[in-house]
Amino acid sequence: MRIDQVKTGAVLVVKPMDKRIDASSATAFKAKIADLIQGGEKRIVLNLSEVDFIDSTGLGAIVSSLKAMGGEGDLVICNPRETVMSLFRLTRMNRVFQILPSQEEAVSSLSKT
Amino acid sequence: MRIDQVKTGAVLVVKPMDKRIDASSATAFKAKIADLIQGGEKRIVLNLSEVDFIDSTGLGAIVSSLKAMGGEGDLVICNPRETVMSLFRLTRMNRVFQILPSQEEAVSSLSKT
Amino acid sequence: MESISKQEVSISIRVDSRLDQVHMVGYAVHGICSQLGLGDIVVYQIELAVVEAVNNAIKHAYGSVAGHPVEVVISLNEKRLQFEICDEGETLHFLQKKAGLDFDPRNKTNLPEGGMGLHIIAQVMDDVNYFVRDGRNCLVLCKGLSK
Amino acid sequence: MESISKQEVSISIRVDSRLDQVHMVGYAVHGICSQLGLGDIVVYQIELAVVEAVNNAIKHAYGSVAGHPVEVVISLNEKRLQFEICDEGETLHFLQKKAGLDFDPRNKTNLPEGGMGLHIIAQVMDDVNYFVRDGRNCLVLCKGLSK
Ligand SMILES: Nc1ncnc2c1ncn2[C@@H]1O[C@H](COP(=O)(O)OP(=O)(O)O)[C@@H](O)[C@H]1O
Ligand SMILES: Nc1ncnc2c1ncn2[C@@H]1O[C@H](COP(=O)(O)OP(=O)(O)O)[C@@H](O)[C@H]1O
Repeated sequence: MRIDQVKTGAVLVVKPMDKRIDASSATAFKAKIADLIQGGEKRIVLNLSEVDFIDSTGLGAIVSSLKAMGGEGDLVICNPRETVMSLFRLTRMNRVFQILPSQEEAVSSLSKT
Repeated sequence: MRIDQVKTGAVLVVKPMDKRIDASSATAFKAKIADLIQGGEKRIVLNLSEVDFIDSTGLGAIVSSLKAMGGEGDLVICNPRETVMSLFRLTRMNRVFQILPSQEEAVSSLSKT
Repeated sequence: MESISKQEVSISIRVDSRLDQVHMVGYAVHGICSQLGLGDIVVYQIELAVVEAVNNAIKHAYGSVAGHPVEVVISLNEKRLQFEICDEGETLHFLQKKAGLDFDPRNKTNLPEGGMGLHIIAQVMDDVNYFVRDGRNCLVLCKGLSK
Repeated sequence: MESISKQEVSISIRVDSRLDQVHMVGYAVHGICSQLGLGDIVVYQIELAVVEAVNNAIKHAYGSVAGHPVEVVISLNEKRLQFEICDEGETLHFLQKKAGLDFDPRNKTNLPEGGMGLHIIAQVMDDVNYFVRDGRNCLVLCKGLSK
């Protein structure tokens, strides 16, 4: 699982560079995010612009990451494709996550908190 | 095999509406064109704009149609996709057929003859 | 214009029971669905449902042990697209067809991290069935095609 | 950036020996190749080569008789994409690897209407082999992937 990271102020932008977050890569993805949280990151933007496909296990890993942040932190999603967005809708996870169309909006939303 | 036909002056434009001219449809395609030639058509434009895929059997049917026209007639091809065009190149059939980018050019080329 | 009655077409895809192989099935299903004039979102969701079913066969029927066959039989006619996902492992004893996904979106600590696969399948497909024959378990997913 | 070594992935597609089923194999192959970052023309040509090989198995190995299996094993690693097209019918006794396509384009009456399949396969693929084992004939098509 290749992941690009950029820190902008207090916000860490995490961008998975592989096309799929699925049952075969979810564990690695979850571990990476857990490491970042362990390392003190509290505001994470997950940029999904490069991701073509997420299955329920991949989505579970994203949910798990959100839960791992605990009460203080937050994880905001940006740039999902229409197709991937439909998975969030099918599972009602669009009501759980803040999902924004651009990275700028996601970063500034988290910076305000 | 669905085929659209439009007569423009002495030229008949034949446009296959199915996405594939392949080993399963080549015989039907060949029979249709043979009927048209039998019916007196001597100048035929084959418009490939709707065709995604041609295999060697489909190409053989097109070659067979050209041959069936005999010495007097001619068959000109227009609007092949880049992909389908590459089949003509792979088999050197791009040297056999006149292949034009638009239907207008193909019709006028045959009208001049 | 002729009316053509497209007959049934069918292929079968076999894959080893390894999660790292499943995307190949996904790509193949995607390739077939892309030719049916369905929108991108529907194509994605069908690929997703089939991938969920294959993942389930690997994880639950075979306990994530490699070396077992998962077969996906895809059949298509003008009315419907059907997928049969078959394994020779543990049988699913109760298929909850309307597998609800009940959770409070505001209660972060109780969000589900799993158990979403059958719900997704039920939402995406028009009909879902499961049968066992000769030691083979088959989940049958059916999607109507209206043109 | 990590270096990831993608391991081998593989699926097998089975289709009945009927020409009207072959496009389903084509779509599946297209779906897989579309994900490899190859251009549209290359994807088309690979689909074409595989379709030619499956058509040959149906027409020549099985004499166009339905009810026999044709199997296409697709395997992929970071270096190459490989297709094994296998039948249990008549064996091809001589594989002309550099099957030339010799004709005079100006001589209309002598244009070939067939015999182009193996030529296309040889042009599109980087390596073509044929072997017989346990009553199964396999044509192996290999395409190198350079990234
Ligand atoms: N193919 C199958 N074979 C056996 N059991 C299955 C199969 N598919 C699903 N199950 C059972 O149904 C449950 C719900 O499946 P699902 O909704 O896909 O969620 P998950 O796989 O994340 O648990 C699984 O936990 C498993 O117990
Ligand atoms: N899979 C096969 N099994 C048996 N014979 C084959 C097979 N593929 C090709 N052949 C033989 O090689 C010849 C050339 O094949 P090809 O170039 O594809 O042209 P075509 O199929 O149009 O004859 C065929 O006519 C056939 O005799």
